[in-house]
Amino acid sequence: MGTESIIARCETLFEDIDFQVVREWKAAQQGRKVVGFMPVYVPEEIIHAAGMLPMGILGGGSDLEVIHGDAFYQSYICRIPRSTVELGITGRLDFLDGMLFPSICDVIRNLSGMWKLMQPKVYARYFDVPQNYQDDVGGVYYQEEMQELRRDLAKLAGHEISDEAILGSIGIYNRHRQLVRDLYALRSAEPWKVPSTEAYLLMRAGMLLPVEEHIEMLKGYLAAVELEDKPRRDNCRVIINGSFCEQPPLNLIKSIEMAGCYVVDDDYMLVNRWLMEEVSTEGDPIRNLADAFLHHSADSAAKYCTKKEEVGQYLLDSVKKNSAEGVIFAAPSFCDPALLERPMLADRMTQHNIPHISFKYAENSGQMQPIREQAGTFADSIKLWS
Amino acid sequence: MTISVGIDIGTGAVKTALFRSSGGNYEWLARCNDKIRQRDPLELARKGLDQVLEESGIGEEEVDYIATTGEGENVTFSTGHFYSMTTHGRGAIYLDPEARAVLDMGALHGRAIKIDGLGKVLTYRMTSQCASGSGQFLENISRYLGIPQNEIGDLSKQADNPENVSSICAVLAETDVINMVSRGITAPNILRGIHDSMAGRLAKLLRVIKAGDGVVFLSGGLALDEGLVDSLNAAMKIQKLKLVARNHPDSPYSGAIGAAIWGAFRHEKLNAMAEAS
Amino acid sequence: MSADIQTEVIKEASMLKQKEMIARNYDELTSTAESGRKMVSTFVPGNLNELINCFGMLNNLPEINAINNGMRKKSGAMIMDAERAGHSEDVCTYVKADIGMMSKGNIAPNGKPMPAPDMLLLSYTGCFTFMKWFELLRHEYGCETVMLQVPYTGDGVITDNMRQFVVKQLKEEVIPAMERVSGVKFDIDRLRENLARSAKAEDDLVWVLESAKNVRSPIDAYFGGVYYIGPIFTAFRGTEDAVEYYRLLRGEVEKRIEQGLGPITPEGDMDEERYRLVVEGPPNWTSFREFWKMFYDEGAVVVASTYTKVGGVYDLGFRHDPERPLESLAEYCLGCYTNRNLPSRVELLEKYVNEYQADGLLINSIKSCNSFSAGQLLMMQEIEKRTGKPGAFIETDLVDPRYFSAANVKNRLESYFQMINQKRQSTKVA
Amino acid sequence: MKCYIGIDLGSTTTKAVVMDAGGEVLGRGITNSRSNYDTASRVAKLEAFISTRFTLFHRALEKVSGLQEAQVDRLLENLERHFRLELFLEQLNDLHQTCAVNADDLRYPGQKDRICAVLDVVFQKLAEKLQKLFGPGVRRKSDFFRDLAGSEYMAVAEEASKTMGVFFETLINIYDKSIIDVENRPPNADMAGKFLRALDRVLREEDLTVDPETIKQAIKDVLDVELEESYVVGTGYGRVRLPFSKDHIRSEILCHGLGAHLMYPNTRTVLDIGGQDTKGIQVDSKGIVVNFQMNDRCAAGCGRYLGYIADEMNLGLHELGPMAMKATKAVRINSTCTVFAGAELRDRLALGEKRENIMAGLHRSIILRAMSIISRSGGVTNEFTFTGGVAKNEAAVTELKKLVRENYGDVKINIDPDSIYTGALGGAEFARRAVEQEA
Ligand SMILES: Nc1ncnc2c1ncn2[C@@H]1O[C@H](COP(=O)(O)OP(=O)(O)O)[C@@H](O)[C@H]1O
Ligand SMILES: Nc1ncnc2c1ncn2[C@@H]1O[C@H](COP(=O)(O)OP(=O)(O)O)[C@@H](O)[C@H]1O
Ligand code: SF4
Ligand code: SF4
Ligand code: SF4
Repeated sequence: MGTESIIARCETLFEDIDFQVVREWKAAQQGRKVVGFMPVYVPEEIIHAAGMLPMGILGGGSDLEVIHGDAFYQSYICRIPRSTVELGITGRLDFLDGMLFPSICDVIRNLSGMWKLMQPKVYARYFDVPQNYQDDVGGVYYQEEMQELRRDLAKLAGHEISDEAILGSIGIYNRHRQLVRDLYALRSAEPWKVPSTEAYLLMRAGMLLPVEEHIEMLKGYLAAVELEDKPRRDNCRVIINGSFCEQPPLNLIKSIEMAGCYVVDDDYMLVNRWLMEEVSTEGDPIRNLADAFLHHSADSAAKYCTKKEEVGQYLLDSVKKNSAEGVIFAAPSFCDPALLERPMLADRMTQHNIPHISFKYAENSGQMQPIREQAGTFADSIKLWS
Repeated sequence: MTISVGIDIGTGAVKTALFRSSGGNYEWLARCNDKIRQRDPLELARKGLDQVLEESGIGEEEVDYIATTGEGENVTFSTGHFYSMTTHGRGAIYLDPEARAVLDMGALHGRAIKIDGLGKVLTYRMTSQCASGSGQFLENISRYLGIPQNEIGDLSKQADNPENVSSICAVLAETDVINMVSRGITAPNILRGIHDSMAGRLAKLLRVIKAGDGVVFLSGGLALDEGLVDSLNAAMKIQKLKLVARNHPDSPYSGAIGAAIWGAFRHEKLNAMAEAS
Repeated sequence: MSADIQTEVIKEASMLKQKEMIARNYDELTSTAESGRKMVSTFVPGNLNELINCFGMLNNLPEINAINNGMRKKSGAMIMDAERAGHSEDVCTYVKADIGMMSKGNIAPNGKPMPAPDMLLLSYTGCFTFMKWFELLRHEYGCETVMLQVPYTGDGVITDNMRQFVVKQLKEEVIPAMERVSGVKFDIDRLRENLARSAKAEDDLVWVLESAKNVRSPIDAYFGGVYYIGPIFTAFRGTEDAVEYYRLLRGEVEKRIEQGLGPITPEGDMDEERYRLVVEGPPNWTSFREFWKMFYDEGAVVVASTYTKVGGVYDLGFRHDPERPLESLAEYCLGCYTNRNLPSRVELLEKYVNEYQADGLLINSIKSCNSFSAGQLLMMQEIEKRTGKPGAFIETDLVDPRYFSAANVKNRLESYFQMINQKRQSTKVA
Repeated sequence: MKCYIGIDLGSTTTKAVVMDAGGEVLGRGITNSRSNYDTASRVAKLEAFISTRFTLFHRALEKVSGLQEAQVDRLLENLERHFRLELFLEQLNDLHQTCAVNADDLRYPGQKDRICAVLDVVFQKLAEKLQKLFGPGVRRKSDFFRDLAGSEYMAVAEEASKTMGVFFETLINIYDKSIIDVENRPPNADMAGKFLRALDRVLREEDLTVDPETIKQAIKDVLDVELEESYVVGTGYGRVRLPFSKDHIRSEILCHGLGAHLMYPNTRTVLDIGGQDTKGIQVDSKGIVVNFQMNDRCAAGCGRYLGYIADEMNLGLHELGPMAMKATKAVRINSTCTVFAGAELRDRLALGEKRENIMAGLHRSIILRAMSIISRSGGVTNEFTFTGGVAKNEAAVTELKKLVRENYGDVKINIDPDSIYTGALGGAEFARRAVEQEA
């Protein structure tokens, strides 16, 4: 299969706000269960090991007409919770057996309680992660949180989740993480070959498909890309930061590239890229997952940074690693974590003479002109004067 | 010698400028400024081009580079497109070599751009999706008050007790203004109030880009509104910005000028690169 | 204006006491250079005043500074300052007011500059913004920063794992850091004494808040309430001063009940009690008086509020406990209002509407605060459904004057009052 | 006779309703809310009293034996035409004079005579042209003098300016300035005289089977009835600006709720989309508001939005709906900011979307927002009523019906041509109750 047909499939998945593919997966075998989760991170391995499908829920995108969702949120709250509520109320998520609300911000945290009130029959859990990275403090707490989750899921599944099963799942997710890293590396090396929208759509498919299927898809794409030739444009190289929760509309991602920027790294949907290294498949799986989280998880605004000097280090590293020429801070409107973090990151970039700009969006932003103008001027300035 | 044309397609008008340049000397040969008034901007762009060609007596085949800016990405006959902050920065330097920041005050957005002595854009900031305090808003109010736009500035300068315009929303502010009129507040005081509130926002943009000190060049449609210029200077003083706001009779052309100059620059650079290889 | 109002109103002893306590506290804070005392900056919800006090350190609360600046109409300029420095319009204005205050020289209400904190104690309770707030402050001050993560009670219960996690952090991170900064060795008995005093004051506070169950309430549990909770939420919990303040206050309220008086307002005793409301959400500080007036002018009394529970939900029975010092500190943190999940918040409000015989629930939704605000519309629906009483929704902000539209708020309040009225009349007729 | 009056001071229009002691509506009046709410409510009241007279005329003429129902209707229709024409010409003349005065301005040194000469020609032509608007059976585009005079003035002035050598801009400026003054001047008081003069003209034209004097007497009798302002209740956006004392003011929410209840006793949900706010109101079986929601501090998606669009496209407000109805699909419009509406529109046009389809998208987006507000206030339970100026827009109405059905099933949806008066109607009823129920 060529990239085109792979991407076409991804696009269909992306646009389908009824999640047919997940419904089909569930219907294919009796007793199958699906657990939804929101940004930014949950240990999918445990869900997978329970024989369930972890499904990433990233709001309703730009095409969902939100009618009831607005009834639950004031205008100064970001959009992802309202479109998620809309999905729930309109029955588009009626196949879910459980829903996880990770620790990321007050909005999603409170949504966990709303879900409990609105959908009392569905298992809903606020999933906490430690902001203390000592093995015997935060680590112990986190392991117990995961054990609780494991017990809950076992109840939901109707059977125990064995250590072996989780270790097996970790192995599969390790392969998956490697492929995602490969995709990002390829795009960074030859961005004209992997347009932003393609990389993005591929990743989005991974939020819905079973991991095994997505592994094949990624392999297929990576193989196909090698065979194709795409023209290289005179674009500058940038990193997108701040879009780890509510997603920008596809048009925005497209607009940035159109305006002259190759995106060489991003933090869209960190979920798949949260644990940055292989997780050990030996010993106590829960402990391994905890270790990986404490010591090798990606930095983002949703995490506490223990030391002043470490704030923004990950972004600097990425700029270096990907030879980026600038950083675009693109955060959802009213996104507290991203917007509070931004001044610190911007400061850090300025200190290192890395050009940066920032703007806000919503998942349903319609007007791309200001975005193009800002990204375009940014690209102009890098191109004309460097 | 390079002949280049810059076309700036804005929300309210299409501006066109034709330049002849050689070795860093730029000569402005022809210009055209056409209000859009519900016409197709792309057609007006073509019209503008034709008009500057006619005015300068230069044939289209002699033009080396046609650069669009503003909303001109879709113009089919252009050689290249520069984004508007790039061009306003350069245009500003052409019109006022002392400028180190540009404030582009358009119908819907305000933009603050920090530049160096060569017109290079250092940083910039735009107003957001909400239209409070936009030029459009001022336009609506003046229409409501029955005051032609070119008189706003003078009237505003006559204010003795500017009225605070509080609401954030442009539409709700409109109602504020209605109430002011019914409370007997004079037009100058209302206009000045609006100018002050706009200026406050614009000055804030300048603060955000850390414009430093020196001259802020005003470009865009509102640049010639002296009342706003006054308010802006006052607001900058309040916000402790050591800047002086300055405009130029040709301020509205900054984008087109910048586009033409960058077009010429790019043309020469591309030529040099072609020769080198 | 407040000056001439003051002449009409007799200040009660408790008010004078409180004023004196606050003034003294600011004087202490601004004279650390001379006294050599160390200062800890920390937050109201889940603050560890008893513990800080054990090390002889002073407690500085940035939210309270922001509130002060809000009431003095200084916050607007500070927020603008912060926004110009690159902070987003969308984020919590407490943070921006604080950062703006710093850029304006960190002047305390007594006119003297606040010293830089010696320690940032990030007791991260019920709100993610706190975490970034102190990261931002650390960015500026570069002083020792300790994170005390208080897990959110997502299922509405405090689990052993949560309690142990907090206790462990106290033992292994917070206390050692305090010893390091203050140079004082931790003395658990001193902590126990402080906690015993806390519990005493808490008893009286609960009594006062519950006095609003009287129909013809002697207090306003929101506008007045913010004064009443002052000492217990801030730098005084665990001190003899606080015990004394609440003793005085309780005496005064007892007297008001005997005399059949309503709440005190800035314009004297309130006349008739026409509406009894439960309020959810923090008040607006920049137009606090104006906002309050919209209530007492209409005879509306707030009989219970959740804002007065952000620094501890004492009326559900929690008390600081000298027998279990660290555990009870942990439970205190875990139990603060915004650390409770939404269903528990709804239950609490339902209880208030019923037990305080309220006419309805009013939500003051705060633009700044997602922790409070996200989900409030659902809360309102639930309360209406469960109690059959009407709800109303207004939107303001904490300390950003741009988001207080008096006309808008008034319009909604008036409509709400008229609605309650109309409803009453129709039930009377029927 | 006792009259109870409700005045709804909206942000765009001011409405008045006159009610009798029995709760029957006698008259309705509307005017645009201009810079001066005092005048606006005076004019609205005046209009409502005019309309009251017509109701009373009708009642009186019905009793005249020998007159058929159809005859009465025609008679009154013609009476209204002539009456309106006289009012109109009076105002047009006022405008002419005011323009002439304003032409003597420092900005146009020494040009006064020339300008006045042009003005004479322009107004001459205007009067001729506009008279036709009051011909039999002609539907006028708007009820407001400003709109009627304005659109023609532009056309006529442009023509005249070309031939007579005065700047068009100058004529516009003078007009803009003068129209405000004229609008804020209430018509001169002699209403009875105007009615009688109009009646004379009608009677001259008509070929009647009844003695004209009988009719004249009936009309005169009605004119002699004193319409007493027994109690006035003010509501709406501008209510606090008026010299209404507190007990004469009601919240517009309650008024809308009650007004809708009076029109449709079974209604439980009311949606009102006005110039700058959108309200979702739930009422009980007695018309008492049990819940309400309004748009928050952003005016996105309100009636004013349509106004901006209309201006942007150089269309009249009435033309938007019909244009949207011709759409083949609705283009998705996401940013509903009133001011950005124009920009979004241009964006879409530039992308090659059809005007009709964009228009449909714009209407849909307004209604989507309204649906959220309804949902916020508690959804649609029983009969649904749509009020406010936007209810006059058929595209908005169609979209709303569709969405209500999709989300709440097959509920009855009420839309009354007089729904713009809902708030004022509620106000009048409150006024009536204040007096009649006290007693
Ligand atoms: N401790 C308190 N308890 C209850 N109400 C209080 C208390 N302190 C102040 N108030 C109320 O707030 C009003 C203003 O108090 P204060 O802050 O002292 O005002 P000012 O700063 O104008 O002197 C008082 O008149 C009173 O109604
Ligand atoms: N004839 C009409 N056709 C379509 N829309 C109309 C018409 N008349 C008024 N409107 C719409 O109604 C809005 C005004 O509604 P209205 O209820 O009068 O508002 P308010 O009460 O705020 O004055 C206008 O902004 C316009 O969008
Ligand atoms: S977009 Fe930001 S504020 Fe909104 S839910 Fe996500 S992390 Fe929270
Ligand atoms: S507040 Fe007003 S100006 Fe801003 S987006 Fe809303 S309608 Fe537009
Ligand atoms: S978001 Fe709310 S709880 Fe958090 S700091 Fe701001 S006001 Fe306080």
